[in-house]
Amino acid sequence: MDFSITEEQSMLADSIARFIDNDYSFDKRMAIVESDDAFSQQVWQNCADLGWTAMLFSDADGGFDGGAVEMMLMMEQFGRGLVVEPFLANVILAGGILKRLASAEQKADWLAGIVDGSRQAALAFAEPHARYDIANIATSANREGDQWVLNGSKALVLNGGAAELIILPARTSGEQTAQSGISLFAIDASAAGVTRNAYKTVDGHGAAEIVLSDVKVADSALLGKPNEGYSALAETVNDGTLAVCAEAVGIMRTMHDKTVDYTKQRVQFGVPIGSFQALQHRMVDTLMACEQAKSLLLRSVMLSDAGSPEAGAAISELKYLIGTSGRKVAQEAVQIHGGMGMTWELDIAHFFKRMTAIDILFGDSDFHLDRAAAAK
Amino acid sequence: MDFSITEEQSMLADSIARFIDNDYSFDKRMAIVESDDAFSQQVWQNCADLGWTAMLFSDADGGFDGGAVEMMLMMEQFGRGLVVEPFLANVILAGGILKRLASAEQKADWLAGIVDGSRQAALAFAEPHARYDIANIATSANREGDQWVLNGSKALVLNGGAAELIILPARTSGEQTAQSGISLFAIDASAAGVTRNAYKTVDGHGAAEIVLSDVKVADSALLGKPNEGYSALAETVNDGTLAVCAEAVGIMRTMHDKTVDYTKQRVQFGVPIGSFQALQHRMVDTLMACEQAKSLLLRSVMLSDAGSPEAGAAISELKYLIGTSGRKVAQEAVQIHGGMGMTWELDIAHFFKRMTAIDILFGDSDFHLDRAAAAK
Amino acid sequence: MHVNLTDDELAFQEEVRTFFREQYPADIRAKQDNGVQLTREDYVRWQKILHQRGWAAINWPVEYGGTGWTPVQKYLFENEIAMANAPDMVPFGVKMVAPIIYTFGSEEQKKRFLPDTLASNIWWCQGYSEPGSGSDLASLKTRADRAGDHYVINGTKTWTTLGHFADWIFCLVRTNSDVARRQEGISFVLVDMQTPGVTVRPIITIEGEREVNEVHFENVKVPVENLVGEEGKGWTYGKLLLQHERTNIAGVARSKYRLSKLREIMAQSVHGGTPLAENKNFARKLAAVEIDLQALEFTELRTLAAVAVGKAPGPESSILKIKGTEIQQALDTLFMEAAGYYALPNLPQQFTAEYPVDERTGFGSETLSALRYFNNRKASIYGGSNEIQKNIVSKHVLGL
Amino acid sequence: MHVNLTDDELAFQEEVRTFFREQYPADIRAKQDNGVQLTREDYVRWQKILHQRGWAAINWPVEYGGTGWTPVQKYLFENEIAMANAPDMVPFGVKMVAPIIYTFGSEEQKKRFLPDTLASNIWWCQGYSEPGSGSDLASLKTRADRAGDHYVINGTKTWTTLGHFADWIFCLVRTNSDVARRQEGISFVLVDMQTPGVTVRPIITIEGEREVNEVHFENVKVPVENLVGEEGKGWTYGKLLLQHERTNIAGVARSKYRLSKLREIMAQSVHGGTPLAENKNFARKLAAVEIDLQALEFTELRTLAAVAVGKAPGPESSILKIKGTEIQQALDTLFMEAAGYYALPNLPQQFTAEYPVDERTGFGSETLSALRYFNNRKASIYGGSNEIQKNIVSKHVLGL
Repeated sequence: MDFSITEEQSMLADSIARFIDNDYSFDKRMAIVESDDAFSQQVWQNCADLGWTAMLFSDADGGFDGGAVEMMLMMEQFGRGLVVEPFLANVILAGGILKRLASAEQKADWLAGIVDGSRQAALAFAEPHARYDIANIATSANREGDQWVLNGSKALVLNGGAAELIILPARTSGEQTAQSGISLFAIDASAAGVTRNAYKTVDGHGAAEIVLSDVKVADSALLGKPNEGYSALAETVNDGTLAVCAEAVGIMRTMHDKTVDYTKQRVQFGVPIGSFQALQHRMVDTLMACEQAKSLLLRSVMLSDAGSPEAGAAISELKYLIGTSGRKVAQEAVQIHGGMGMTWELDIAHFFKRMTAIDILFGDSDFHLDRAAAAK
Repeated sequence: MDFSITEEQSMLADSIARFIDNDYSFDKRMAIVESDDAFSQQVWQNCADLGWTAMLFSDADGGFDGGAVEMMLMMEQFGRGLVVEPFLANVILAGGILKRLASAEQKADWLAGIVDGSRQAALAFAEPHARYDIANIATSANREGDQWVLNGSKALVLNGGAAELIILPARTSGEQTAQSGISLFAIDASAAGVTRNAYKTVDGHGAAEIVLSDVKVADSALLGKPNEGYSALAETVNDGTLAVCAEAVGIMRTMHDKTVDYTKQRVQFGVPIGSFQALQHRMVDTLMACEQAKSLLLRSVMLSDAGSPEAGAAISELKYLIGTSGRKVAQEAVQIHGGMGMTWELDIAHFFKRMTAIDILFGDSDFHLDRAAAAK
Repeated sequence: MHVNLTDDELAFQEEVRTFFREQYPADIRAKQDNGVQLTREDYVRWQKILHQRGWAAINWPVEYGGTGWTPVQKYLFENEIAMANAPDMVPFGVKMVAPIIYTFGSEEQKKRFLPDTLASNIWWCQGYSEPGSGSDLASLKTRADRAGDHYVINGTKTWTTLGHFADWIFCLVRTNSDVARRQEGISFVLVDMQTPGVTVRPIITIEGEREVNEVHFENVKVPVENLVGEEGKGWTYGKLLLQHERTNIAGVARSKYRLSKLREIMAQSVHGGTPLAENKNFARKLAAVEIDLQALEFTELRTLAAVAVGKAPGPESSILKIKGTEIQQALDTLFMEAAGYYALPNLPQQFTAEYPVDERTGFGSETLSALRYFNNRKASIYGGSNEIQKNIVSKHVLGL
Repeated sequence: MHVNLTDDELAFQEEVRTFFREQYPADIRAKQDNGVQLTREDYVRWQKILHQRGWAAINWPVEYGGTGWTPVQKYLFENEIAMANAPDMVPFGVKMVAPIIYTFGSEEQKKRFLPDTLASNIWWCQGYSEPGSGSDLASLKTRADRAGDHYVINGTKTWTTLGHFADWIFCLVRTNSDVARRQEGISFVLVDMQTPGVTVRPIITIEGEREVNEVHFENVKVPVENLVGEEGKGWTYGKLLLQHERTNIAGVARSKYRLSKLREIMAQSVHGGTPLAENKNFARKLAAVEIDLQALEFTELRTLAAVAVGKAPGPESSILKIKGTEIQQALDTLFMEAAGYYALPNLPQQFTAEYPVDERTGFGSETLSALRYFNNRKASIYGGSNEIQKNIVSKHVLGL
């Protein structure tokens, strides 16, 4: 058991921290959020140039063999900087499916562009009726001649507006909620029959609702074997869940620190409000929440990197803790900032919104507590 | 809608309050708890002489026609005084079954002694395997000739050690958890085949485990019609639940007040600890818990007296609130009293234990929240 | 002690219900039901309808146009307005400044302001908080210096709700800095928003909307007859006003309405999915909030009953404020959790009146649940933060 | 960064596990499993077994008889002792006074006390709190007045855990009242409990047992050589000691064991009833506590790792104390809820070794759950109440 990180890992974290501090000010971030795509192509290219888009892929896939530790270090910093660029959608979700299932040819076509930052992609893991159950897939893929015909609806496709490539699970057999019978396809976002309703989310990220009406694709669009896509989908969504948890830990810590600082500056009744014991004790509670979340994050990261069979349940446990304690930290930060915490101009409000969105993404704390309890 | 009480009701509350203040000191109460029966015959006779044992029975049954309001006023005071005399067991539980089901002859035999305080009785509503489900009755009553033969076990029979008369539900037909098929019997506690293991509860009340082995009784022991005892049982247990909730409101308020007083007296760091804002805010929380509990108690009492069909669900809602907020008030009282709150010699510890026992009696807050949610 | 309504009360309830059914404009109701922001004109039109019926100011003394209703009637009215999902009276005039004017104002002020406030001819806003004076309101710095028959006002007020709609603002200002207790130097002044030197600047809040403002005063000349009551007594008047604000802020009837809507959503099968009602854990959480709300309803009724027999609404109103806003925020959270992924799209424009219903993303106006959750974090901050309320209860109720 | 144990660590774990399987006396284990209070002799016998193996004082420096183990080894040892349900070392000697003696004591004191403490020949107790000095420990009034080569001690110590078993008591006493900061007048003194003038009176606690005591000092003569370190430095030494106490107090391994027992109970069908495991809500509550505990285990491991690279256990230990006791008390509550009605009978006598198992009321030692719940409310009070811990963290970690 060892909590230390390598020098390379330390350098990675430092380089992202420098980027956040020097090149990703809150004002710049807010300008990016206002832009059409809700992210900056230039920032994205910068991330690629620094090797970050390649970090989590294998050497064979053109990457740097990073694991869960590297992912954690990156996402914590992205959380601290409220980065909206689609690292989750491109690298972890779309890239996660492709690195697991794509053939050499498919990788050359699609994965290479994700690794080098030149292609925008998305994974459509949610459907409108399904809430958080990724196995509940009504989108159908039927065989017609040598083609697949896809019909269905996908909800909240992260990066779905900007993506050129949409990866999606569709049902090729089985009951609507069965894990078997799910197949994964990669389709061109501009293919005939694809309708996208792109929008921004409440936390300033890009997303889309996508409707598929008789979208016809060849066998070359199928990733892996038919009917056997679920485990790659579940593993990838687990990766995504772990990633947003790491991001959340960065956010929680930042909100807590900013709140403590604010109470040292803000004077009411002739004294800094940080001198009020009721607030002090609540900030100790949020500090403990941050420490506990960080601890459970490390546990999940270590279990993931060790390939432990407990990793999946550990991630649900983590997501539950992040959901409940992250909500608490965020609400306390706004409350203690008072009216200022409610304003668009202060970063606290935007950390609050991102924290809230993360609670919902990939299933809320109730959903994951059920999963954790069922795994016992 | 009217929250005022009558002059008679006000006098009743005052007379019990005077009794508590003048004749039921904490030291006296603790001496009673140490005694064999865990209650005082003399105090009980005193209660009877003052008409309190008769208060909740109808004029026809020799009582004073008191309703839920009178019951609430009495139990709140009994809570404030930590009274251990078996008002709940005799009057509300055993008396509650008898007033609903007993024939004129049975009332003369059994109820009269409860009304005038001369007889100790108990209702054996719980069975060892059943947790809080009063319909889950495995105790059997089988017909043999002109007799009933009873076999089974009863758990936590309040007042079960001192009781001369045991009223108990037994199954005469149906599945083990069915509401139909339950019959109520009144048996002599010294009857052949009755084994009692009497003990005190953690909060100083008397109780017993009771085993019935081929206990033979005549038809005259049957209360009401065979197989149709459930509704009287449920109504009576609802009454008991409402009663302990009223007692709990008295306890909560007393613990809160004593805690506030303590923080005004106890000096640490050169100031009364009541000047610490973190404690102040927590005591505001406990005050709000007391007020909310009192409000919901009034609601249940008014609905009960109005004979509303919502009364049963309202009592579950109340019991849930009492369970959760009473626990909070009690824990905070002990915590804020510090080590002193942990000592046998201070009343706070004993309020704490009674509050805890009430949370469990007739089903804990989880049980009642389920019932409340199911009733929506 | 009983829970039943009398025949008169039942008849009153029916009368109110009928009025809302017949008189509440369908176009405003449609906006309310869809979560569309009302315009200034919407508010004024609806308030004038209430005024015509004599129900614009249910708490005012009868002599100024109030109703003379019993506490139970007021309670029933509040229930019906909530169940009709009709807008409340904008509080700043009828509920906040008017009680100060009819209690402490001159006869001229009463004549000048009360009828027009009652008739919604004047839109008021509130000038209390300042950038440096939030919880510590008494530290306010906006000055009103006497110059002949005028005050000259300089300073900045903030968190001014709907100030961009307002005709007049009532302000706490400092008229004397040379006093033993700083509260004693504060006065209560009425200012016409058209006066030169008054500027209103928007504050955009967390959900991206303009609801509050900063109001700047630069050498604003205000006639001395706009002082209400005595100079230096503004703090006393303002405290009274805040207690009125706090009872209104509990929002029990409104929360009951929202809870009933949440049960409707739970029963639906959204996009063919499983109804949320089958999720026992969610049902338990909702039941727990409902239980707290039922308790608060009775806590409020107990307070009203005490007021009816002559007790002033005192620090107890702080309890209603704290608990009421806790429940509101718990409901906000449950709405958001019920919406699931559909809490996340930020698409307020699709709830404008013109947007076709069948092209909406999500499953109805609950898609606005996250925005409402964000916005309503204010509930525990404004009207005196819940922390300040706890200080008040601790001091004045617990005696600590 | 990795979670795996090395081969050496696995071998160590097996070694410890084997030791507990073979050396931990069955009669003591039976008492522990049944919730029977151990006698003084039980404690001493078991501690001497640990001492023989060299494992009585795992945190001491090797030169005094410590183990020299890595943090991971210590963590594994704590896990095994908990999973065997073996008693911890009584903390007052090995964990509390000994570090003060080997850090600040004289060579004579080290020789006199360390070997006998290690061998459990001396039973120590703690003399810190006083009736008037709880959270505000520095206000303590017990005086030690210098008289020749003695101190004369007068005063009262309270909450003295197992003081009725003790041979020696270590005390914070006031040797100087004439100092700028009252902390500077406090000294650390060792007192033989047999000295004339020392009396021990029981305090019966909420659950009806004697666990703590008041210790009275009336003109108790103590040789000056029983002063540890410098006069007036007692506060500094004591603070250090409290931090040691706090890391021990988290009780992570013990809570893990209890959680596993609770899962066993849940799986059982008690008296033919439905196993509690089928109650989804209870399962959720238990999972939530388990998650918090897993997090705390890693928080503790992170702290240990920091200590291993030379950082002192500082105010962070307060976090372990707060969170650890919150989790203990959450488990106490769940045990009681699991027991249902069988939490209520007050029948500790039926868990004496002689009482026939099949005549017990209830379903096992979980029937003691309410008594344990009551007793363990102390966890958030002693060792510096959780409120004091929050003050410490606020000041020393948050800088407020």
